Amino acid sequence: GCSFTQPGTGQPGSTLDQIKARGSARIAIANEPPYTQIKPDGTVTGAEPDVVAAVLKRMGIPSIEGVVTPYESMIPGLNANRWDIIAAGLFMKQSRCGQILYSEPEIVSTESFAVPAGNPKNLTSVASVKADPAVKVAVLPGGFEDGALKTQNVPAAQIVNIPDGRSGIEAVLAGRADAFFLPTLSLNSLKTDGIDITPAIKDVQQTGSGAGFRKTDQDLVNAYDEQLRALKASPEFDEILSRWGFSADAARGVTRDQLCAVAG
Amino acid sequence: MISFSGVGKSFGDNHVLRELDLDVAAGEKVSIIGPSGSGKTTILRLLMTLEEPDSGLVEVDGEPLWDRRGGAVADTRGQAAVRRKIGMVFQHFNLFPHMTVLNNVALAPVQVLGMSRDDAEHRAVDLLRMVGLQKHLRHKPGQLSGGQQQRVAIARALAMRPKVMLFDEVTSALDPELIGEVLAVIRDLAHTTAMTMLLVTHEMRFAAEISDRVLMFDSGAVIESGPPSKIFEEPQHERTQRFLKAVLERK
Amino acid sequence: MISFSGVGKSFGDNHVLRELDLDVAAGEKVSIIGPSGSGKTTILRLLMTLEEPDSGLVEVDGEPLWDRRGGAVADTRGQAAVRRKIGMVFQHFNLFPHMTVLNNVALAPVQVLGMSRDDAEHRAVDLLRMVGLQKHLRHKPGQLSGGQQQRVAIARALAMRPKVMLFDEVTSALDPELIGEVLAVIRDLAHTTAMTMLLVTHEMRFAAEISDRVLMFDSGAVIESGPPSKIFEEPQHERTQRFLKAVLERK
Amino acid sequence: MIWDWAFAASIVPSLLDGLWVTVQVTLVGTAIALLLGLGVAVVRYSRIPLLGKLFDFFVLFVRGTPLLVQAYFAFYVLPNVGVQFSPLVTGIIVIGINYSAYTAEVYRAGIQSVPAGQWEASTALSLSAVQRWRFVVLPQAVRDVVPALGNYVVQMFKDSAILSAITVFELLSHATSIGSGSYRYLEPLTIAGLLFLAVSLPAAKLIKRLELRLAHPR
Amino acid sequence: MSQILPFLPLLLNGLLITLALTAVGVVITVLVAFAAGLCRMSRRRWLSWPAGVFIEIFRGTSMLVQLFWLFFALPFFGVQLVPFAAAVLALGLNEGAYGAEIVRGAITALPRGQREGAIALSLTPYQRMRYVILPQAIPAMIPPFGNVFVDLLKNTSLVSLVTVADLTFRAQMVRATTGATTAVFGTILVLYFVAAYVLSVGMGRLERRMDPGRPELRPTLLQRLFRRGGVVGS
Ligand SMILES: Nc1ncnc2c1ncn2[C@@H]1O[C@H](COP(=O)(O)OP(=O)(O)OP(=O)(O)O)[C@@H](O)[C@H]1O
Ligand SMILES: Nc1ncnc2c1ncn2[C@@H]1O[C@H](COP(=O)(O)OP(=O)(O)OP(=O)(O)O)[C@@H](O)[C@H]1O
Ligand SMILES: [Mg+2]
Ligand SMILES: [Mg+2]
Repeated sequence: GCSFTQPGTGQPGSTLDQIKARGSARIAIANEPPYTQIKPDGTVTGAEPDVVAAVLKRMGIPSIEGVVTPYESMIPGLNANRWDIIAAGLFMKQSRCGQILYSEPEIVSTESFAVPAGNPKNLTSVASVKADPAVKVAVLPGGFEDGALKTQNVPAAQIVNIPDGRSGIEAVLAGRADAFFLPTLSLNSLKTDGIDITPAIKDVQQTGSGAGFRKTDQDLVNAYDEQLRALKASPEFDEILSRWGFSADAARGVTRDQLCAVAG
Repeated sequence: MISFSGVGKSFGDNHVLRELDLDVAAGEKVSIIGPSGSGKTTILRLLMTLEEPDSGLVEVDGEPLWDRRGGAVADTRGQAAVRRKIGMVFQHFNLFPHMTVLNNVALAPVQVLGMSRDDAEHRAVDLLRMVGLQKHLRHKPGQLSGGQQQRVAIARALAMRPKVMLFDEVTSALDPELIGEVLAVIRDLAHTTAMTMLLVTHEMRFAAEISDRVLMFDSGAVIESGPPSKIFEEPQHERTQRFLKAVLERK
Repeated sequence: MISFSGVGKSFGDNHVLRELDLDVAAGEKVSIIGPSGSGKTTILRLLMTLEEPDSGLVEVDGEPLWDRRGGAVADTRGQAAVRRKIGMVFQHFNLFPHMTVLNNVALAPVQVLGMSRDDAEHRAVDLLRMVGLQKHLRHKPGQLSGGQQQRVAIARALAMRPKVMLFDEVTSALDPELIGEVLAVIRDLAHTTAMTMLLVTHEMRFAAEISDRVLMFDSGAVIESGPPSKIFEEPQHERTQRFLKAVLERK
Repeated sequence: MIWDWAFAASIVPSLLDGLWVTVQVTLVGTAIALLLGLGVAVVRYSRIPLLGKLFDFFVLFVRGTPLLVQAYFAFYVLPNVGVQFSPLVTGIIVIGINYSAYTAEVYRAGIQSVPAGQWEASTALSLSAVQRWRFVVLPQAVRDVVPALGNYVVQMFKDSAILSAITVFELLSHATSIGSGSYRYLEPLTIAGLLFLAVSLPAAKLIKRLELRLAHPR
Repeated sequence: MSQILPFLPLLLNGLLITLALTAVGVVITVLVAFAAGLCRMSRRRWLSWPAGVFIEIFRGTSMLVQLFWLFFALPFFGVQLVPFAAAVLALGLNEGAYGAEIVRGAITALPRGQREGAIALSLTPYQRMRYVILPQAIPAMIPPFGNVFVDLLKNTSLVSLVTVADLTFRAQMVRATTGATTAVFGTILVLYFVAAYVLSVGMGRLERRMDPGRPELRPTLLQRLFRRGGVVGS
């Protein structure tokens, strides 16, 4: 298990060569359905991993190996060569696009609040959160929502960190937070009694994710994008995304450059 | 003042006391002598409720301290009140090393008798003056000689105004030249107070001088008893003769 | 066989040996006596390389063990070979408690001399028979009396076939009734072997009996030296007279 | 250059904030551990029938299970049964209780080292059970074990990093959170490690000194 | 509880990883402890000084920080360890630093006469260590090492925070999937407790077996059959 390659330099052999030789790529996921999910038997699935697997297959790489990790360590872990690709539904935004390379968009989604049934504090937008300093919103530290609140200057005192999706729902049920801010589809899959999911929040920009790569792996991204374009043109793409509740056309309708321009 | 009737005590197979009967009148000064392991310390420890008898009755000042007649489970209600009438001085002093001499003496009067701190300290100072230690009030026991520590221990016991004082070989752990100062304090107590006193000792001359009565102990029973003149000068029992001979020779 | 010339040794400010000169001939039995702290043990420990001298030269069997003439840094090459000629018996035995008696004696011959296990054990059994312990081969030191342990220690040292044997108050840690058995073994060695022997002891009668020469030590110097009859019966030096008087009275 | 000095300097203030939280957790946790551990030790030593056995098991169980899992248990399960605390409070309570099992053992050693004569003298002076503990036994027992307790305080200081897993925002959380914003882990983690050293090394030295002083008074 | 039954194999698999981490960790701990402890005691500065620095650093910082560092920072220096190796190394180095002090303590606690007795027999430094010092010091190390091993077992749970799929990691996964929080954490608390208990009982046994003052056992039948001839019974 110990190789003394300089991470980031891609020597000896670039990541592309390595994963081709291995026939397998390590992908970082967060176990947050429907974006990513790890089954009890260890198989990795979810919208993004399924897309990544399909693309890699077209590239001649038959298998993927999932590593579950918190959002906050995804990019540091990628740079530390802990995994080869981030396939966790890590949304594109300016700062991230500056640190890693993204493929073209693979999924596009909306954001919602999970709130106690009946939405007692009537939270429907980031503005409504800022309006009442007593409101507390739970987020995954390092997640897109965390950044979205911070770029809109929501005070730190109103932000509650929780380690994973399940804990976020529990925090709302337990009253530790008034709302839990997450992609709509993720919330739908976590929904339990006593929880309502608000319609998509308007005052955060629409966003989406692609696979994330190290900056030194431009060759891998190029090869990947080529096969991704082919996949997106095929009905297989519709089949994968609809399986997890996403819209394939929405993903076809945006570009990496658009999403990378999202503030945050 | 003190009465043992039919008291038995064993440690495992070792029957230390067997059906012991013993009476001590109020104000009487009694010395207990006897070979090692004969049960002398055990008697004092029963009185101090540091051990529990297996059978029999122990009364102090007319009140039951231990009632295990017929081997019944001891009823220990009221025991604390009876014990409060008794003070004890140990062979190894057992002073509290983390407190000053003054606090050692004043602690129990404040905590147990509920005296005010001032009153308790006044009494403590008086008692410490009596044992000749007024200069050491603020010292810790570790800074004193063995003889001084033992005198503090006596003052500490006296501070509770006991009716009965127990002394268990209080000079055995002392260097020979320090024994005198401790004995002087006890002699003074014996001659000037009306306290009942029970002394376990190997200091025969001292016992003769201060006791009203001497008890010779062997194997957990009183084998001979009488005024010091009788016991020391014309012991009847062969065991007593042998014991005294051995002790006096050793000196 | 042994020669100290101009040897000095201090521990901090404490100058234990000052310019010591001392020669011991091959086969000579020498006893060293003197008051506590005079440096007797230090001499033996220098020979055993347990201490390093500050200055001077120590030779054994014509080869240098320590050469610090002019305070030079000691050259310790070849030291191991010289030390192998010396055996030592300590006051506190220093047996290895985790090994059987047999292994204690056989360890060094196997490991250091490279003997076969069988040969070493045979020699060990012979030596243990000589010191009267053939029955205890498989016992651990903890199961033996002090006198028996010390006899094992002697056998252990002898197993290395030393030319020189050092004994440092080998009976001081023993109960009086066990001293005899150990002295008997040493007496036997002294009378039947040609080994050079250096004995630090307070057993004056024993020293007189087995030594060719007695050295009186004080403050790190030999202040008197001669055959036992001379030293013990007509000591010249006032310090020797005083020392012998004190030792003999204590008995 | 792997190491970015300017970045390293810029994150120090934030990490110091984290260190301050860690120190607070340690201080309050210490208070809990010292008091609760004392209670557990006294009850166990007094052989109070049911409670004593219960506390025996408590000590065994707490010492036999990981702090991280205990923290998870408290963090995720307690709210289900209606116990509501912030992560910080939960973390402090968990680490305090965890260490009380260790301090209880330390106190026990201290209590055992108080000579029997001290208990007997207390009886001879008719002190009640409470008075005996309060004035005679504990002052002596605790004094001897202060260094051992101190070592556990330092240990707790280091272990408090584990509470980052239940989102207590202490030193390590600050470091990883800087990592999530800047996507660099090397500097924040290294500086966090150095800050831990900067506190625990002098503390350990201090305890060593104390130990020597207690062992050789005056 | 019934919710998590289907996931029991997953948890047991995690337990296996935990036990494997512990087992390998114990080996590394012991190796590191002896290496660092013996170097620390060396008279040679260039051995004792680095050992001292190593011990202070690993005892002075959080195990978790060390783990994160080995996992996320070390790769930048060109050393890429697989997660299991990084985890086991962090555990072994950390507990080994504590173990080093145990080794040193046990050796310095031996009476000085043992070393001197060995010197007087001309044993070399290696032979002294091998035949005289260690056989006596090791039994004294067993009880404190028992505590270190239990600590190690418990600390394996921290590797779940750096993506190693041990028992705690699996528990988090099952919890995220089923929401059966109480049952999952209750179960693994018991599993850890049982493992720690068994470990400490085992160490207790070992301690009694290794008591150095213990009288020599009668040779077993096997030993009698295979021992070369010699002095037995002479
Ligand atoms: N706690 C105990 N457990 C077991 N045996 C005890 C205990 N206390 C005392 N004994 C035994 O009881 C017997 C009497 O002891 P006791 O101390 O009363 O003798 P003593 O007459 O005071 O002797 P000494 O002159 O040596 O003090 C002794 O055989 C002693 O070994
Ligand atoms: N390792 C040491 N460190 C410091 N001082 C030492 C050491 N070893 C011996 N000394 C001192 O050296 C002096 C001589 O000691 P040595 O043991 O040689 O005396 P000795 O003649 O054998 O006395 P004894 O009859 O008491 O054994 C003593 O003052 C002693 O305190
Ligand atoms: Mg007695
Ligand atoms: Mg000497």
